[in-house]
Amino acid sequence: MSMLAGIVLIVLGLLFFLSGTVGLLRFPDVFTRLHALSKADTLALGLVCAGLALHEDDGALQLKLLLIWLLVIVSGATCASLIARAALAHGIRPWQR
Amino acid sequence: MTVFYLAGALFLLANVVVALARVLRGPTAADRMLSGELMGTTAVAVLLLLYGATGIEALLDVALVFAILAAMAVVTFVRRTWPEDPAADDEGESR
Amino acid sequence: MRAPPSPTASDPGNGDGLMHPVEITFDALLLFSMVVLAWQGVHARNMFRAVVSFIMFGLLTAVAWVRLEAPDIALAEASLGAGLTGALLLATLGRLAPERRGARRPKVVKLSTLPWLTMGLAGTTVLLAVTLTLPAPGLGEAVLAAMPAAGVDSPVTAVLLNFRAWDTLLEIGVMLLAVIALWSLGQDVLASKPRLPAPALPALVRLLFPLFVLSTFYLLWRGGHGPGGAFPAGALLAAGLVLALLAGAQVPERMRGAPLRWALGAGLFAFLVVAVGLMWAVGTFFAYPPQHASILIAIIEIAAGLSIGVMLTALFLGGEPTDIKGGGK
Amino acid sequence: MSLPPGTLFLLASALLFAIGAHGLVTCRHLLRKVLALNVATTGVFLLLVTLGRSGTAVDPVPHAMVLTGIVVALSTTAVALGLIVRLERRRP
Repeated sequence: MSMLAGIVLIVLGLLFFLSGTVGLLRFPDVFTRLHALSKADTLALGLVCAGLALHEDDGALQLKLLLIWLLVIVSGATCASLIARAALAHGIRPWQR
Repeated sequence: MTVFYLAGALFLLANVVVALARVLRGPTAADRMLSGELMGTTAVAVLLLLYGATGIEALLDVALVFAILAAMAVVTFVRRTWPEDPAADDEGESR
Repeated sequence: MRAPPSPTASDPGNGDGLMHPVEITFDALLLFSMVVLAWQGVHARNMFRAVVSFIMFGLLTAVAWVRLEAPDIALAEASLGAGLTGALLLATLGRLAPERRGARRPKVVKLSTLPWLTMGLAGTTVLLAVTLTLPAPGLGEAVLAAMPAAGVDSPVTAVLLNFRAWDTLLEIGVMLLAVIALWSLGQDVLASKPRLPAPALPALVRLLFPLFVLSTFYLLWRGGHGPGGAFPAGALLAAGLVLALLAGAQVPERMRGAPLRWALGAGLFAFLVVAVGLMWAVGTFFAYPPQHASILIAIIEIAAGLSIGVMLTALFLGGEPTDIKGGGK
Repeated sequence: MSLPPGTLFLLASALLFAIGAHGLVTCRHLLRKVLALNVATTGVFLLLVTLGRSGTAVDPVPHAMVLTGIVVALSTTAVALGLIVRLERRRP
């Protein structure tokens, strides 16, 4: 049962990675791309981590997977803020329709 | 099961190769850095899936190091490279 | 719960067993994108694009090491190759004059194709011939036979710190020489006051720095029985210190002189003390008595790991640390 | 498919070394030369480890050599970059 659930989670994660890439390629400016990428990728990695943790028996390894995800959340969020701020300071105007 | 993990890793790799187009197209340095970040996150996921395929526990350590160091490049970029670097962007293209 | 790894899949192309087509496709795509990124890294039109391509190349190289069943090299590549080298290149790019960074067309030396192509092919052929005559088993069995007396469980750590400890000693010497060379060029050019306010950064560093220290010691501890050891550990420590410096921290005043120099030299010093002490006690340079090998290696590894961290930070700074307000800029 | 083991990696390492060596000779920008040198180094490392896998037991000696090599490459890169920064500042 948890085997199947893990597979479903991992596949969902892969789809979110795909959507992040689509956003990176198709969105019109830095800020929208940043928006697409940082959220989709963080969630996708979380799903992959959760799926792998379901396939795992060892508690220490599950903890390590959780730690990896937390690290990516923290650094991803900070990096998104840093890049957006730098882009604004650099004089890039947000895209408007 | 192993094949499932490997296929997932292959999918992610193909995904990131497609995203490389953003490095080529730019136009600003921030866009290029963004694809670098995507590559970092994807590499973590690929390592995790390869761990699932092979069961080598050391791969989790490698993924952990990747996750910790993910911030390094972006922070250096924002603090050192970009604030004073007009040349990192392609001039003459739309932003 | 986990299916035991089947030999065909966990064993990519290692003589016996066929590779699964998915694996072959994965390797082919991985290596293809590595080659493309390497070409971009050398010849991209825009210098920044070249550096970003090179950083991505480093990330993929780490995955390639994993495919080659070398997780210890993957660790070192992830921390040293991709992490610190990338940061170093980006920081350098920020210090170059703008007109030297964004040349629209990289200037190249024109080579006449024919003689170079012939020479390249000839060289490759000679190398191939030499490669094919190498003894096939290598030293794998010899190392395995000597493992019981090594004092550690990981073969790679045993080679680095016991069988070929002499090489590692000189390697740390090379790093120290690099630091000395950079310091002799003057004060730290890479340090400058960033103009951009970044409120999230100090918070990130406060959160991450304990984790950096923790994982440094985790990798040092892992080094005894698995991939890990002094070099990735030192690289992580250096990454933490560099991140703190980027967030606006400065080298404390009282650390600048002698303490910093001692920290830089500690690894080499510990190595030399153990080596010379063993020469005095046993009679041979760097011959551990098997019953003490474990503890001696642990001492060397901790000292080396910490001082590698400090040395890598010094390499990143590119000069003797100075007060930024005074004359760093 | 019946490729001999490691063929792809050997091919890639040769290509990487070629790209690096070619770039080292042809590029005029010093930073590009440093990048090219690093690419060539990676090619050599890949070759070493791939060859070390041909025996029955995994040979740890090439692994240790490559670890040493990565550290030395980083040290030389750092010194080269420091020199480049100084050189550029002297140049009018």
